[in-house]
Amino acid sequence: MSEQGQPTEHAKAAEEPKVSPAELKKRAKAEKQARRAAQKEQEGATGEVPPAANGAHQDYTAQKQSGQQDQKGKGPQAKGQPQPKPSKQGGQESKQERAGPSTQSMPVRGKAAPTAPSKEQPKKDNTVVELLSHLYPVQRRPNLIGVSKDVHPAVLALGLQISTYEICGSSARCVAMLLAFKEAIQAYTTPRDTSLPRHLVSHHLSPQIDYLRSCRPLAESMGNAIRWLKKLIVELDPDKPEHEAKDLLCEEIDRFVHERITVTDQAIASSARNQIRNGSAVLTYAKSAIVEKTILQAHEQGTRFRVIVVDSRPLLEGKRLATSLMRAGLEVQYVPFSGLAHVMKDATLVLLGAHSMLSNGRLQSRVGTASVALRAHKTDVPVIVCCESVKFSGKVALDSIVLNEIAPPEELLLSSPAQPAVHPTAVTTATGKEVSEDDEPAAKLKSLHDWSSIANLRLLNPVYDITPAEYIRMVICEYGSVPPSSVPVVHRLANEGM
Amino acid sequence: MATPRPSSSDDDAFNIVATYRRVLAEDPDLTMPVAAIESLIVGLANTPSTTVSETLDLVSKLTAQLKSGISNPISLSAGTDLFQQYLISNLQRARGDFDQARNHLVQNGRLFVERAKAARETIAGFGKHFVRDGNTVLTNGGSRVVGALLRNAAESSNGSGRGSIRFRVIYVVSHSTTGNSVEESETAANIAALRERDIPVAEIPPTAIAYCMDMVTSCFVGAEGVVENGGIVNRLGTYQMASLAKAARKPFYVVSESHKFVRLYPLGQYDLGIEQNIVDFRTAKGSERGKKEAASDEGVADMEGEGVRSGSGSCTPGDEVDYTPPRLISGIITEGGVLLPSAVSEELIKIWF
Amino acid sequence: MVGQTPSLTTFLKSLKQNDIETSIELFISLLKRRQIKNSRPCAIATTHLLLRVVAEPKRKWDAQKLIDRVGHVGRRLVAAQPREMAVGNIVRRVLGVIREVAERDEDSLTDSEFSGSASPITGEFKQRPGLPTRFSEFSPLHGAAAMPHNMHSGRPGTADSMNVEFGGTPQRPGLMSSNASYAGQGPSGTSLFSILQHPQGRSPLATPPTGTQSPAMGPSPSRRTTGGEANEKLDIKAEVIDGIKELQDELDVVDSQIAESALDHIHSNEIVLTHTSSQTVQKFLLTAARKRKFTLFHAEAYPNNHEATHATILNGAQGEEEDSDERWKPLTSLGITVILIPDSAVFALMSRINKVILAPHAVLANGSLLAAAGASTIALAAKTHHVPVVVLSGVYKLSPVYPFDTDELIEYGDPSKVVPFEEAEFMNKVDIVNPLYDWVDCDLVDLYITNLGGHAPSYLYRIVADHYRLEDVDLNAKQDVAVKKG
Amino acid sequence: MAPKARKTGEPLEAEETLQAVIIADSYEDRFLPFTLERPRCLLTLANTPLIEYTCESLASVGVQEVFVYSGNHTDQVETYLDNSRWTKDTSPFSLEVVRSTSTSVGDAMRDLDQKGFMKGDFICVYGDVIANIPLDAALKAHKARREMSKNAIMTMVLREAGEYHRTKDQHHRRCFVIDPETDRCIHYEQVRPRTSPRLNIPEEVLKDHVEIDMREDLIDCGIDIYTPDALAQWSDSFDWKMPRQDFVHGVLQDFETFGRTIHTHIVNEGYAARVNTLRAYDATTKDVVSRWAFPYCPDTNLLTDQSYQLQKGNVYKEDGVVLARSSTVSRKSVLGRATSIGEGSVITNSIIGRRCVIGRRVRIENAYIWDDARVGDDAVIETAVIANEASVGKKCHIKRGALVSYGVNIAKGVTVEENTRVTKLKRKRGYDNDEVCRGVTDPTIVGEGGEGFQLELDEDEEDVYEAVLAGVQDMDLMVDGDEISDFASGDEEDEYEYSREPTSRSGSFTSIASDESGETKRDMAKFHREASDSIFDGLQRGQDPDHIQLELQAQRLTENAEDSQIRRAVAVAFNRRIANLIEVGRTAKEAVATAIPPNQRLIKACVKEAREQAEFLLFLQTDLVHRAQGSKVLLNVAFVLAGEDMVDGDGLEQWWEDPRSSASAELEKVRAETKPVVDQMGESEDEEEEEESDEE
Repeated sequence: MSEQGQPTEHAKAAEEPKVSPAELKKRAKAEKQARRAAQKEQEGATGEVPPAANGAHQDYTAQKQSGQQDQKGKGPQAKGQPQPKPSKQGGQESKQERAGPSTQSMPVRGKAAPTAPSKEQPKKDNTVVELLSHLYPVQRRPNLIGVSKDVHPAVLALGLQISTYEICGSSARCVAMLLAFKEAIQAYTTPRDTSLPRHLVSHHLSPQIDYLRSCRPLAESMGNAIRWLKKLIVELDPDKPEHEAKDLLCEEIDRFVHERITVTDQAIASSARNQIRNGSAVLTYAKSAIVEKTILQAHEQGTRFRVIVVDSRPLLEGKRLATSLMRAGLEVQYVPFSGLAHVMKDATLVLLGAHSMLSNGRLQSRVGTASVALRAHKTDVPVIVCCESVKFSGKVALDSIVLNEIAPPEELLLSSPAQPAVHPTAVTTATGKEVSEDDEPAAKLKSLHDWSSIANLRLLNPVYDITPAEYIRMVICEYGSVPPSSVPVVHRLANEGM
Repeated sequence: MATPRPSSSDDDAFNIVATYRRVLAEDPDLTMPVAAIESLIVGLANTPSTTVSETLDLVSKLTAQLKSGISNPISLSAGTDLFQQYLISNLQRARGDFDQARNHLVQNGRLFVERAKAARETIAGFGKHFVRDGNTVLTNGGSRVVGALLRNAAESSNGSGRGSIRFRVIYVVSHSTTGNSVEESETAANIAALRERDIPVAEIPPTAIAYCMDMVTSCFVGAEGVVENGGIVNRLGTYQMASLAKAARKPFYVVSESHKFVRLYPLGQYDLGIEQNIVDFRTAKGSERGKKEAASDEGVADMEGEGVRSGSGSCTPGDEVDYTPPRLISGIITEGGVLLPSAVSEELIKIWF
Repeated sequence: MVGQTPSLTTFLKSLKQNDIETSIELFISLLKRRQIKNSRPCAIATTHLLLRVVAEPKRKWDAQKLIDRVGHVGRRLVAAQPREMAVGNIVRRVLGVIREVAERDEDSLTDSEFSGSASPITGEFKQRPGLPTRFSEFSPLHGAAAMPHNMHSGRPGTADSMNVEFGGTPQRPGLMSSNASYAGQGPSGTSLFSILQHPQGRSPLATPPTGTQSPAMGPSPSRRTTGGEANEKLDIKAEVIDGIKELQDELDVVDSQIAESALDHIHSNEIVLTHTSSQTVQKFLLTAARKRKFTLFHAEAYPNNHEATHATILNGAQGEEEDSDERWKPLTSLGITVILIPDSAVFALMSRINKVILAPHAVLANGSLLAAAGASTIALAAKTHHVPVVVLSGVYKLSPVYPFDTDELIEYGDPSKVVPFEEAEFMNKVDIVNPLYDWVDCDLVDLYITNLGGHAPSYLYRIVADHYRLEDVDLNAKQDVAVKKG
Repeated sequence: MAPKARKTGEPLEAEETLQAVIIADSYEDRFLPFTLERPRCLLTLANTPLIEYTCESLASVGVQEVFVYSGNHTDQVETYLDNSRWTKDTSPFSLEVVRSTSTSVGDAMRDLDQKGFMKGDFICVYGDVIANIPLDAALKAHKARREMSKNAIMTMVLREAGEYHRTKDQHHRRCFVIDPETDRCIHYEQVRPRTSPRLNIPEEVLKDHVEIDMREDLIDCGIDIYTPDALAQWSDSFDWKMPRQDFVHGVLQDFETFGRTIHTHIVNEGYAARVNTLRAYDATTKDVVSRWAFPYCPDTNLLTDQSYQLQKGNVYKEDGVVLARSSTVSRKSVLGRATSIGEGSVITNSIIGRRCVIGRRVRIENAYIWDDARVGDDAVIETAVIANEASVGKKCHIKRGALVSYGVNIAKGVTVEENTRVTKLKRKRGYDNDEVCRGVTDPTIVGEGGEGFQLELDEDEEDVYEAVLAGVQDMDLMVDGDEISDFASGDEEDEYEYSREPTSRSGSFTSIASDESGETKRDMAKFHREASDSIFDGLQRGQDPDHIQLELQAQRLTENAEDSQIRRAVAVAFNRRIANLIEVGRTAKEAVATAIPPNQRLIKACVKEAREQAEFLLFLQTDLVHRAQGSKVLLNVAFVLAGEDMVDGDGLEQWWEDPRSSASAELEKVRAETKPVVDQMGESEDEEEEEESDEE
């Protein structure tokens, strides 16, 4: 079970001697609060989500914890920062550990986030890459001031977590959103002179949605879900008493989550796993909950095969995948993106997750996916995409420039795993930076951390790229396996048909 | 490789074509160009010529006869042209020791043959570096050089030196009903030799090439002639093999002695200057080919001394060739080393300009 | 200095005091320990070392002895770190220089010696091999049967190409033309004639590759020495040293020479992408930046080279030796917009890029190249977007070695660059692969720019050919011969 | 004496040459029986003698002068070095082998002090260190400190690593108390594994220092930088034997009086390891082969006559290896020159020396086979060491952890049991290591016509075998529970021969008892209480299992608990749930049925492999002892678990076999009824069990 992270233990144990019991208690408390909070927002939520969604889902909750902690400034990272000296490597190292495989609970993103706003606001102009200026968010991390008062607290919280990437992965976000909406709906009361179906959407829901959109562009799945929800509401019988209507809505939402996300994973995984045969070498990129599930299932059903995990900066999600697979007892090979060409020779199958499938059969997914698919295509290795139909989209795109998202450049500053303790807290603390400099030839040299102060220097950290359809042999969704060309068909059937 | 067919040669004192056939027959692992050179030398010896110009005339006459006498003169023309060019470049300049030079040629026929064979060994010698442990090699039968190369690799596969090289061979064998025996026996011999040396060999029909291409690591073929642009002329089927290899992104190597470089620049398949009745459209009334007999040799022009040939020049089945363009060739392994196709033309340019 | 970790600089320093054998051993172990790595440092170190070897005091060289000596040292160096091809290249170049010098002595004295009889040996030592060399450079076994035709291959063309190389001394063209006067050879002579050539005194059986070597090594030196003992020995050492010095100069100027052509390749407002940190590329771009505005996307080459890349972007490329502090201006200071991207983002952006500029680790005979890991992915992406890929490579990176098995050329690095050693469980259970180089096939490259100008990959064989002597391509071959002989 | 050294030391500063001492003798015998015939530093790791790595390491940091101390087998060491490149005049440093009668590091040091070789600061390493750490920084820091106060007499170079690291010394938990301000080591202690991690730090230490780090996560491979002064310290106290336990400890003790300080330099890049146990040998080899010690990998060919080439999957082959067509050499293997592998043989994860002859259809896994060994057809060799010139007959089976020493000859068809150590020589009584004599061949071990006998172990050598065993254990075993540290007996320091406590041989998974010792006990109890409570609540309130799971997870993170504890908590919680269902009048069957199936995910989450299942059952069982209808419940639970295949035959089997499940009468009683389930499940799964067992 991936949660029972040995490394965490090490890390912890390693730091045990150093942090005074008092501190310990403090953290314990912090975490407990976090947990409670998490749990509060959780209520019911977990109900729908089976361990299937584990990967994504734990994140989702655990992230809440860290979210809380960040706000309280008590989270482990928060505590890690004020460490003044390199001599504390131990401490830092163990932090590193926590950021390592053991941290399904705190995606690396979490760390990058805090610094983002302060750094960004002032000199946006010279941090933007013109070519992609349209992609930069107007304002990341909306400050709670100025948000319309209609926005429901649950949604507010969610918005924060989404914008800080504590909840990422489009399914997770979608689920989280719907749950938040449930609360919002429950909290809603129809004004006198109008009826719920007419009023709810326009006056109550839309502010929520707008707010969320302002936090981070909505994922395709969220879009679909929202469309579905609106449709549902509008079609409600106006004479239905309000509370019934609301309950109905909530049930419907639960059903939606269950049918369109929870169960589908299962379905997809179980059909995809049959693509894995004895002796095959499955190559996958970054981390996708479905792919992970597929592989694990294939393993459980006794197929003998090995997995090649290709990973890339800055997120290093693949490492988390590799960790959980290795714990499950699979033979795993872990390769940095640069090694792609070498491992592809040995691969017999490429499994990819998706952010969304576009109507022209192209795949939008974690940046780098396209290269992987291309290489596979050139070396004649079949590429299979696992994707729930919720993620199918009506949009089309030709390249990754128009339709994309830019993550905070600070992520790129993350210290490489190569030298963990050299600048482990680098992202967040100035001291971290100095440390990193000390062992470079000239200590006086600028470091990447003052990039924003250097004219003409830009850091660009796109989130997605678009994989041309011809590289994709097969798309597996809960309706079965289809060629990329029939994505629009499925989309109409699944997302517009209802 | 061409085989003797009853020749319709003119009644000369010295019958070059016959000699050529004899030479070939006497020494089975002689290549056609060398055989041609041999026969020319014999010719030179038989007919006393005193002046340079005489000699040259004689040689070109003989060449012409020879070419016209043989159905598919591409390969041998490599030899004859080379010989002529050598004479021209050498005799003309050094008038003083004309006789010496002439004698040198006349006396050393055997030597040349030896060298030619040595060249083959040389190629095999380092060509084997292309065969690595765990490889699967695809080749189409018949080429002696390839045979030698693989044998050589097989011998060195027993852990001597760089450690064991365990490779497998896929032989494309066309059991053409009318197939010519030399060809077949050639292949059979090669295969046997390899199996002797504990190299697993599979025989597949040409139709199966595409099917097994995925398991292949590299392809080796011989060549009847390497043409000016770095492409090759070789037995029918080479072209398709090369194309398939290209499609599957497998390296496709040509193994050939450098004396097989021909001065020929084909623009396409039907531009080889020889008559092949591979495609034979028929109606109830019979073959179309009957009519367009006469107009059958464009592109022959650039093989000098080549007049319009009689219909006799059409290939026997199993003897047809096709042309493989340079873009499909990853490298040409000669006794001199591995050439990119682009280097070939440079070589030829050197002699002819 | 107490406990200073050895490096290129310390090595060069130590060269002065250490005796030669020690220096060689030291260099070898530095190579093995990767304390000297990457083409340029290796090349520099090699030249300096060989300089010492040649200049070895109280040692009288005749050409043959020198060749053997250098060849021997060379073999050891190459064996120590076969994947640092620059070392082998330099060794070959130096051998070339020696033969060069030897031949010049030849001419000064052989005229009298063998008048009519054209022996292959004289041929070989008489002029630098034009055709045959280029003809068989690719051969891992140095030309073999091609050897005999050397004697016919004096072509001014070749001379020129060499002059470019060694800033040709006046007498050389003369030397070339002089061959024509020898009996039994023609200007139009060519390798293809090999089987017809100069038979006298040569048993055909002597033709196989190793055999051919022996006469070259065996009789000839004695012959030559019997010739002009006196005048030869005087200068050969000095001459060779000059040759090597020239080589060193070449290494110094190579980048600037390449950079000169920058403006011919980078137009205004172009969007260029490059990968990892390379002096050559930096200099190239800097030169362009002086005149033109363009935008640079810089992929960081994680995990093996990203720190260096960052440093380059921020503070400009580093100077000659890796541990000197002397740096050039960063591009940004010239108003060039530099955009740092993770390697994974390359495909996403490729559609907007007009040119990809790569710096190889080594360039191979058939026009393919080795470059920092990730390069092939980039090149492939470029190919699919029809973006031209330009490779900047000093001639010293061109290797005559033919890539029989590309996997063998790849070096695998230290996994702890990918996953910290501390992550016990992970490092124990997952096998982590960290290749340092990628092999990029020639058909992914559109243009090579060397210090001699721009070339199509298909023409590269020619450049390679001009720089290495047929006999030197496979250094080990000599060993074989030796073994066979003894 | 020492002061003088210092005086001369001062002016020398300018062109000070960097000196180093290699302690080539280990002064202990963890590598028996091999060390009977060879000094440890000449044993080959990945086909290269250990000392080579050490010298490389020193050369790579620019050492100019090296002294080698060696006790037993000095001649061998000497002859080896004399023929090595290290003594040639091309060697990067001058090397001198110092003969001494030393029986401990301490003696060596004192001897060194007398001889007064050391002009200035010097590096001290063992003859079995593999490290690629650049020491410049450490040296600079050390120098700087010494400038400031001449009392800074020593710097220890330590490598960070997680708490459990395959490369880390598993059986001494070395604990360094460091003042981050000055990098000063202010307290050193070796915690007995599995004893309470309570340090007794003198309170003045706590007083004087604002901030202190306590590090137990460090690999200490004995790379030290001494000042000549330190030597003086050694000389002053004759009873000191070991650099850590005695020297460091001692110096720190009388800090108050002499004010001498010892410092640490903690690196987090590069590689450093000591091959001081067979287990370390195993780990380090893995590191070298999978390139963690880069550039010290086989294909670096440290020795001039080597010619290793790397192939995919970290397979290294030297020139002239002969592989039969049908043989397969898979990942992480090294094959030496002129070794031949017969048809159908499979080599995995193994090192094979030069000129070995491996027969047909042989299976070799995780084995270490040194030069000139021969292995007959159809033999099977599991994780074992086969020394030079040893020969293993046809159809032999060398089991895990066996050590076959030099020239031993195992007759055909013999099975060498786990952890037996076969040798031809044995040591004369008395500890003079060089005195060895031939032992009498024992056919019961090596079979008829074989050569060699089993070397029976004195107490103090026991741990070697444990070490081997431990060496092959995979991470998670090492991680949960300190079994390993238990294995290699927790005595002070391995340079030490005396006072080894007999070792416990507890089974391969965490015993319940082992969870509760000293202070840990309290924490665990706490966690256990909390966890099981919350799970129980969850179950009561019929919460969704995942939710409970998350709750649990969170607690686990806070308490940093181990898998087994989770399992225990879950087990207990379920029992409570069931119990309380029974109270409200359900039958055991119903109760179980209502409690478990809906929440099986919870169990599946933490119970996976057979081992864990067994453990889980064990917990259930022990808990049920004091519950109503315990036996019935257990039966039902077992049945359900098996039915929902949360446990399988293995699990049940293991559990049933496990001594602890039948430790006491009541335990027996409780589980009695469950027998049928076990049996029935058992046979259904026997076959796989077989294969599993020999995969292990």
